[in-house]
Amino acid sequence: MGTRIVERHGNTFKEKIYLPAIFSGMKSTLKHFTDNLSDASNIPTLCYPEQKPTDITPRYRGVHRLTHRKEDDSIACVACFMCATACPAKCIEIVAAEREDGVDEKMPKVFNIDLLECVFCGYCVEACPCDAIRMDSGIYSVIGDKREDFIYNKAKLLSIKGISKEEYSLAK
Amino acid sequence: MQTKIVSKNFDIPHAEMLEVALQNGRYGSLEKLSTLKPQELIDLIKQSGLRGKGGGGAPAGVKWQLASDFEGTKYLVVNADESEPGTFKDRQILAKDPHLLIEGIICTCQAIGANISYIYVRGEYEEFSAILQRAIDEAYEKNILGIGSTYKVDITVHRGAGAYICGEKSALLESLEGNRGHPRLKPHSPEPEFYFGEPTLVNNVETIASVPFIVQNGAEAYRAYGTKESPGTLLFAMSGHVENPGVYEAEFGLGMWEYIQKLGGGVKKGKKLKAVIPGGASTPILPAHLVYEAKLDYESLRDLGSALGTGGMIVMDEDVSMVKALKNLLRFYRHESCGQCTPCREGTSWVDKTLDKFIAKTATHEDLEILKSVSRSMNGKTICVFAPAASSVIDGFLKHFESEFLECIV
Amino acid sequence: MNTVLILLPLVLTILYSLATVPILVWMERRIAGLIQDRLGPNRCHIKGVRLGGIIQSIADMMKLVFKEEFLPSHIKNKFYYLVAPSIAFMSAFLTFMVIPYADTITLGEQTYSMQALPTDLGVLWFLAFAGLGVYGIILGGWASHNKYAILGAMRATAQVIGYEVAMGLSLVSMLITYGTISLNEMVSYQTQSFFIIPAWGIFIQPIATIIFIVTAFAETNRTPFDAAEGESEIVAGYHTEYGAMKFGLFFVAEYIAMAASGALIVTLFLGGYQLPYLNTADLVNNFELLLWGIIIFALVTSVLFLKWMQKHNIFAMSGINETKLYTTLIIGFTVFAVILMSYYALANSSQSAKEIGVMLLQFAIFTVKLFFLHFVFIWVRWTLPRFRYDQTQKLGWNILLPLSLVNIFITAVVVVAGVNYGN
Amino acid sequence: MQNEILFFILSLITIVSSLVMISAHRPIDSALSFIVTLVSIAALFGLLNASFLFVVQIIIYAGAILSLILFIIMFLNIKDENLPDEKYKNYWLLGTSLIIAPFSAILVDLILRSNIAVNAAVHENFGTIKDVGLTLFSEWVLPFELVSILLLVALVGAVTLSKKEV
Amino acid sequence: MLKAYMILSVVLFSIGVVGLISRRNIIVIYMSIELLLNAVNLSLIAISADLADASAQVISLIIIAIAASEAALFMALFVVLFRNRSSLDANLFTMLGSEK
Amino acid sequence: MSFAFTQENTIRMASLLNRYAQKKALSLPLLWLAQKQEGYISEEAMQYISEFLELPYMHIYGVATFYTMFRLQKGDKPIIEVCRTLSCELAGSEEIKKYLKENYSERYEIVEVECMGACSGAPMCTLDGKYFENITPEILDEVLNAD
Amino acid sequence: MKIIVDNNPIECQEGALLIDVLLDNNIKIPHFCYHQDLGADGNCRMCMVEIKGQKRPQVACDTFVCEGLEVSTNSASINEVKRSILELELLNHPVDCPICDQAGECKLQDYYMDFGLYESHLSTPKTKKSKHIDLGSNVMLDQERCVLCARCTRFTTDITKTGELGIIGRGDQARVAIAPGHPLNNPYAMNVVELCPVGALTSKDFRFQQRVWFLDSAKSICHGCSRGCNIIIDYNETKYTSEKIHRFRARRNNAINHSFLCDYGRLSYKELNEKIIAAPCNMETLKELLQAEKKVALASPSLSLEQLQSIQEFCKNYKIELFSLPYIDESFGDDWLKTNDKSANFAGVKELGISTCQDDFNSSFENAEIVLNFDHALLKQQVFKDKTLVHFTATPCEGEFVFAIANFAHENGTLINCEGVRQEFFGTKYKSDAPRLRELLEELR
Repeated sequence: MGTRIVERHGNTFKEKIYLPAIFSGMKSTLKHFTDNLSDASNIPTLCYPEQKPTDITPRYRGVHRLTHRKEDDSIACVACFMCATACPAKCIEIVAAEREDGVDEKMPKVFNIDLLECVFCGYCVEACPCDAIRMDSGIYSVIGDKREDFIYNKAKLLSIKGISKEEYSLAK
Repeated sequence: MQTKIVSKNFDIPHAEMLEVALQNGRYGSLEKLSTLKPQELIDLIKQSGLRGKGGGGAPAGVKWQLASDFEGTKYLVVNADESEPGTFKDRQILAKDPHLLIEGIICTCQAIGANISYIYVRGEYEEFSAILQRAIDEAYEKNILGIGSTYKVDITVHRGAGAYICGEKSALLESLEGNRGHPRLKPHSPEPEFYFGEPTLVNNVETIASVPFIVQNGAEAYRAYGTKESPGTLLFAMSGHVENPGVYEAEFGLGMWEYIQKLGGGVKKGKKLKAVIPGGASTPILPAHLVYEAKLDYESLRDLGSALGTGGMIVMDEDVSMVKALKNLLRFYRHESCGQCTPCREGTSWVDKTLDKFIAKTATHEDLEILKSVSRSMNGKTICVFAPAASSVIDGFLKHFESEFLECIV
Repeated sequence: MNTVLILLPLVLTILYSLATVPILVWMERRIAGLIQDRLGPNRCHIKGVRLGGIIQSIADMMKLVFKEEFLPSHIKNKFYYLVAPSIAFMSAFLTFMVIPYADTITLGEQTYSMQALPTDLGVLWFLAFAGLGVYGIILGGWASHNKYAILGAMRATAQVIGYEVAMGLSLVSMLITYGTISLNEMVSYQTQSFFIIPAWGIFIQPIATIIFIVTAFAETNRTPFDAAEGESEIVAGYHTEYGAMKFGLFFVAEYIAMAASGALIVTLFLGGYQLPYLNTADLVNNFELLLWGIIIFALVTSVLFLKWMQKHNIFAMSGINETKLYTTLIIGFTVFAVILMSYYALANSSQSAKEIGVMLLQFAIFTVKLFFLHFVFIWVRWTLPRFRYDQTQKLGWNILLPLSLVNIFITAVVVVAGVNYGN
Repeated sequence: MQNEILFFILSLITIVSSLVMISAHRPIDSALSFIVTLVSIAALFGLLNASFLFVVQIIIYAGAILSLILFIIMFLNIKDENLPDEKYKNYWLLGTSLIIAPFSAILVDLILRSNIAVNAAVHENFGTIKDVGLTLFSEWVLPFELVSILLLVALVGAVTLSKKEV
Repeated sequence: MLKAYMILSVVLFSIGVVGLISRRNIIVIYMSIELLLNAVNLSLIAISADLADASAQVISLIIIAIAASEAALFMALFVVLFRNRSSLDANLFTMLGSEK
Repeated sequence: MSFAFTQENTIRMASLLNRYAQKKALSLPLLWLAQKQEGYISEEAMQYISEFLELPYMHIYGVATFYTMFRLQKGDKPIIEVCRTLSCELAGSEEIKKYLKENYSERYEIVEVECMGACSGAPMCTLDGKYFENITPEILDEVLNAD
Repeated sequence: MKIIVDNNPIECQEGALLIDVLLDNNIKIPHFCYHQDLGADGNCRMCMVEIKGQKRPQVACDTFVCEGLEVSTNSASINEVKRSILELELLNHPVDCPICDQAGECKLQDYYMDFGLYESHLSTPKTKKSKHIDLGSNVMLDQERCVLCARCTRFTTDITKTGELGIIGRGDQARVAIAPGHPLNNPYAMNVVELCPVGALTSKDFRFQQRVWFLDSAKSICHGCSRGCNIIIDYNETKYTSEKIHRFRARRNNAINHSFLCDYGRLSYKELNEKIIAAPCNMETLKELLQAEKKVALASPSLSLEQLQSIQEFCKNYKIELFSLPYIDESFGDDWLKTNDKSANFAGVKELGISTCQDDFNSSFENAEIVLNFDHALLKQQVFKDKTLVHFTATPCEGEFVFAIANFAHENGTLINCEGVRQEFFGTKYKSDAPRLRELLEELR
């Protein structure tokens, strides 16, 4: 990446009076306006509730989900609190407990995400050392009529599936 | 070719029997001993230039002086825990001439002023410690040892139980105290070892066994053998691909190749020599071209980047895979590390595991780097010299035979 | 009858200014959408009728009106807090009152001015009440007890005070040119023409026009001079703490102020309600010819519009078939209008009818010009970025003020020279 | 009759709001009530056919001066602790009123007794810009120019005063 | 009607005087002064209307202009004084007077 | 199940007691005695030794696990130890080990050990502590089938 | 005497251990096996320093300072040494920090961030050892996480002399363990958790309760007995949970408890978390009650000097006889940290001259109508028919007049221990629900 020296603008009189620049900008916007007015078919707007977006990728940060282990479909989370630590909104509540089935030592007894407080920054996914929390559910709208509806608990988070096919097996 | 000082009686049948031993001049030095004061004895040893024959090659007289000067009940501990692969000379003394050892112990005890002596025999030498025990019992009966004797020396045979590290003197003393054989931290100033807090002299069997000759014949007689820096003889052991493996006593300063040719009968089946490990498994390997130059003394081998160690040579012919050889040695080191300090505990096992990849020919260049870097990490950062020894072995193999390791890299 | 005719302009003005707001909001959204390659709001509907998205504006208005009124608890000066939006609204509303949207008509003996407030003060009235509008902002910002609000209010105040000077001075040069302060007289002045160029303010006083338009943008707090509500820095400026209809009043006031400014610009610089070259008397005298012209124009326009509508009205909603409905309506309305106008064109109508007909035509012309101005306002908004606050002040005091002074000087010299040495 | 009622209402508003103005504790209350006073005085001007003065009053007083005052009040961010501690404000007001009252009473009495009303017929253009302008630029040119100099001086003075270094 | 306007003017003037004397807040003092000017203006306009003479209006126009210049100066003064004393108390501004 | 030394061993224990400066030093000799007596070192034996030496049980346990020659599990088969270190490997201990595993793993427990100090007689193995050097499959057959 | 560390002269005592000097001067020196109260063992090899004149790096825990010693602790070469040793320490460490309670206060983590920061080279399988072993006494062992620093075994052999823990096996199979059938069961066992520099030994009591980086600390003193062991109270309050004390840790004080704490004291934090449900009590009623003739007050000997002083003043004002009786438990004490007197400040009671005579108290108590109980355990569970008991209590208590007061975790104050050492303690940063005793008494004046 080389360095490009850009000359400072506003030196000539034409530039100093701004009006030519303003008018050329206005010309540009007007062209868009008239083009779109005479033929609206090129506008890529989606009619949302009827037409759903089809290009949501796993990188899209939707509602969180908790993944399952490949071996036995049990919860992958070990309640390390990394997500809760990284969370800038402090919207994750975890209560850890001893894991009795011998797969691991620790698991969350309670794992709640308050989606009303969540800012969907994705830090929890970055922080997770076990790939136990993901935001690849593709769910971009969360609906509820009570505050409690937005607090997703462990069971709910485990039940959400990922959108990409290869990870489908992880989500049951 | 052989110079028999210590091994004089080895060929005599039943030399372990007191009668036979007495006939063959054992305990002859005890008369001379009565004429010498302890300090004179130590000076004598100093003059003779006797060096510790357990591998380090430190002047014995200095150690004696230290133990002698320190206040307290003194102990003599004889290190018969020879576990070095390729080394089996002490076993010859124990089995074939135990009375030489007892005689040496009496002399040494006299010199440092000790009455109690322990012989720490490695656990595997069950047979030989039994022979030794019998000899000691005989000596007690004949009042050579014990309260009734002139020098009132008590000897106890203490059996180890299979730990190479107990050959290290501080670990040996720990073991003798009834603990796990963990080496102790090194002292900051010259001082003797301590057994239950009392000053203790720890010497190798062969060192002690050399003492009667010096006492009997004087320092100059001993100095007549060997080189200036390394006077006397050493029981050189030979194993591996030689026609006649065994223990042969020889003067210091003999040519190594000459020695192998003449006493060992050359490389087995007339094959070409590839390398020799000169002094037990903990010394860096010497490739053939260096073997032809090497002389059997401490200084010469040090200059060649190896060490004389205990003088137990392992000869390898042209068919030997050096990777396998190193793996074998590192397996030994991993197995025998006491696990006290980190570099040794983790380093040996890591190298051993990495060498598995070389054996399986799945190694990468990174693995070779690991060998080198771990060897660096182990060197000079541990309590005892076990890890540095392992490190020098790895370095030796990698220095001279790196091409063979490179061949194992995918 | 008399009272009705006097009150008619008033009522019309109120309706006019209020009815423009939802349309302006709709225009703002749709034009913004089209400029940015989007569609803009087009889904809100009543039984499938969307009117191109205007229903959305109506829905928003309904929402603002019916939303729960609440007072943030931290507000101490409840009276000022509540009175601020109404001040803003009222002053914006009052400025609109003096705009003439048609020539004075004479029905029988009586003449009727087509202004809500038939005053000769004209421009001065506008200045006076445009200046009062700032109190709404000051009070709103101050009473909100919120640092963003007060910052916005201070910015707005400083801006309005600063630009009012330049605006007044640019008006002075127009007054010198027109030789009157009455808006009606100004409009009639602009029916003249020099050679083929109509004597519109924009052609005879371009500098004053630019200054006025710029200051009008600033006075109404429109982009690029909307630092007062710069949402990237100070949330929403002075109305941060307002909600529901209190906010609605501010919102409406802003659009009415914009409409008033636009109307004044039309009146001062774009020939007002007049067509170029044609004064009212000409129009009244050639009324039939005019009607035929309009009939042809109406037919052409409706056919073009119909085609365009049918091409673009593609997202079908449940309920009524919209395209069909619109087609029917457009055809029906055109046919009705054409028949009506043909009747008047064929029948020899009375003088009063002609006067009223011309009045309606002028009203339509005024509306078209005004909406063009609105389009410019919106167009500028979605083109230019916001000025930084110091740039705004610098522009106002360092450039526009001296420029307008110079303009006055030149104008005065030219006018005096014209009076003394011309002819 | 219409005019009398309007006058009565407007004078009531004027007096009440000016009383609020002098008695309010916070300057913002004073300023806002003063706006009401000014606007109603402007309305009185309108009632007196002085339409130009009506507009000028609103533009200059209400539009410029008072908004400047409000701006200053906000700009200085005056808090309660910055206000003078006027514990006996109401006593002061009462006392001063008692002192001023006789003079006012005398004046009012004089006005009532005198016979000053002329009730000249007001011509059509009275109070319009043209009328005032013609008077101003014919009879009062000199004061007009003096005032313009005064304004200039005030402008320079204001700028000098508010420089930080003072 | 003239008398009524005059009386109103007197009342406003008195109120202005009371405010001017009894208050210590300089902003209120300033506004009282403005009230005095307005009271005078009112009487002038009333007289002018009564006499049908525009001269009085011109005088009040000039008064308004003076008031405006006064306003500019006062604002500048407020800013300076408040910056230095962070108070609006007129009693504190005695830099030219004797030390308290 | 408690542990006690046999008469003979108790006497040896007593005589050993005189030979060391502190009781603690006896832990190795006593463990040897216990192993001799039972063929392995039982928990009870360690308990007995720790009580006798007044040391924590853990100390004895730690010592017993440090040394490879102590067996903490009871074995039912005689043990053949085959040296696998360098000299013996060079001489072909691998084949010996393979041969033993194939033919004698039922009768004997075959253990690989590190250097036994009989490098001149490589390859070698031990049976019950007795050294057999320079062994070949034939020698092995001979020795192991002797009884 | 002066030595030079990283080109800075440092004052120190002749013959001191170099690592002590470095630690006392807050110079970063990584170490696992060295502990100021356990001494050097020299097995971790982490505290390597470069000493001028020595060609090899030396361990600071086995170097004694002498005049003119020049030490370098952070040169590039020594950092490389530390890095390589750390790499070996971490080699077979299961990086299960997510489930390890030590994460956040783990020395391996700290040193990795300080000196390591390398990519792992390990391409061979890690050595497996046992995990999840219950050692007894609330201690859990994970052998894979162990760095074999032997602090725990040295604690049990050298300090408590019980020797439950030891190292078994050797080489890379060496590991800390208990002998089968001999669990850890001494009354100081939980110290090994705190001693463990890594997560090998964790407390079953604290296990998985909270991540340590969420915890706040307060410097306090254990109120369990009159020894006055210095402790750190670890507590926190989160968005979703109210304030909770999670554990006590020992605070190093060479004069009293070194770095150790008995299990009884360590677990005594639990009663501080108990909520006191007290019926709302009216101050006015209490003031009326205090008008009675015969009143006696009993103050807990565990209250701080400041609290006792204000009680004394209060009693003087209202003419109340004030007593304080010690909590003696003959079976509790031992020859090390525990004492028979389980009251934290009995020496302070004596110093203030508060009557401690049992007989006098008994006779006064017999006659009294009103008995004020300032958090003394003796009267809490008893009911007297003819007397009115007023409790000021920091623990749950039943009765008609119960005033909840803040417990010592929320108080600042001074205690005098059994050896006459005056020590200050500080409370948590959150205010307790209950008012402080002194505030309450202030209100009653």
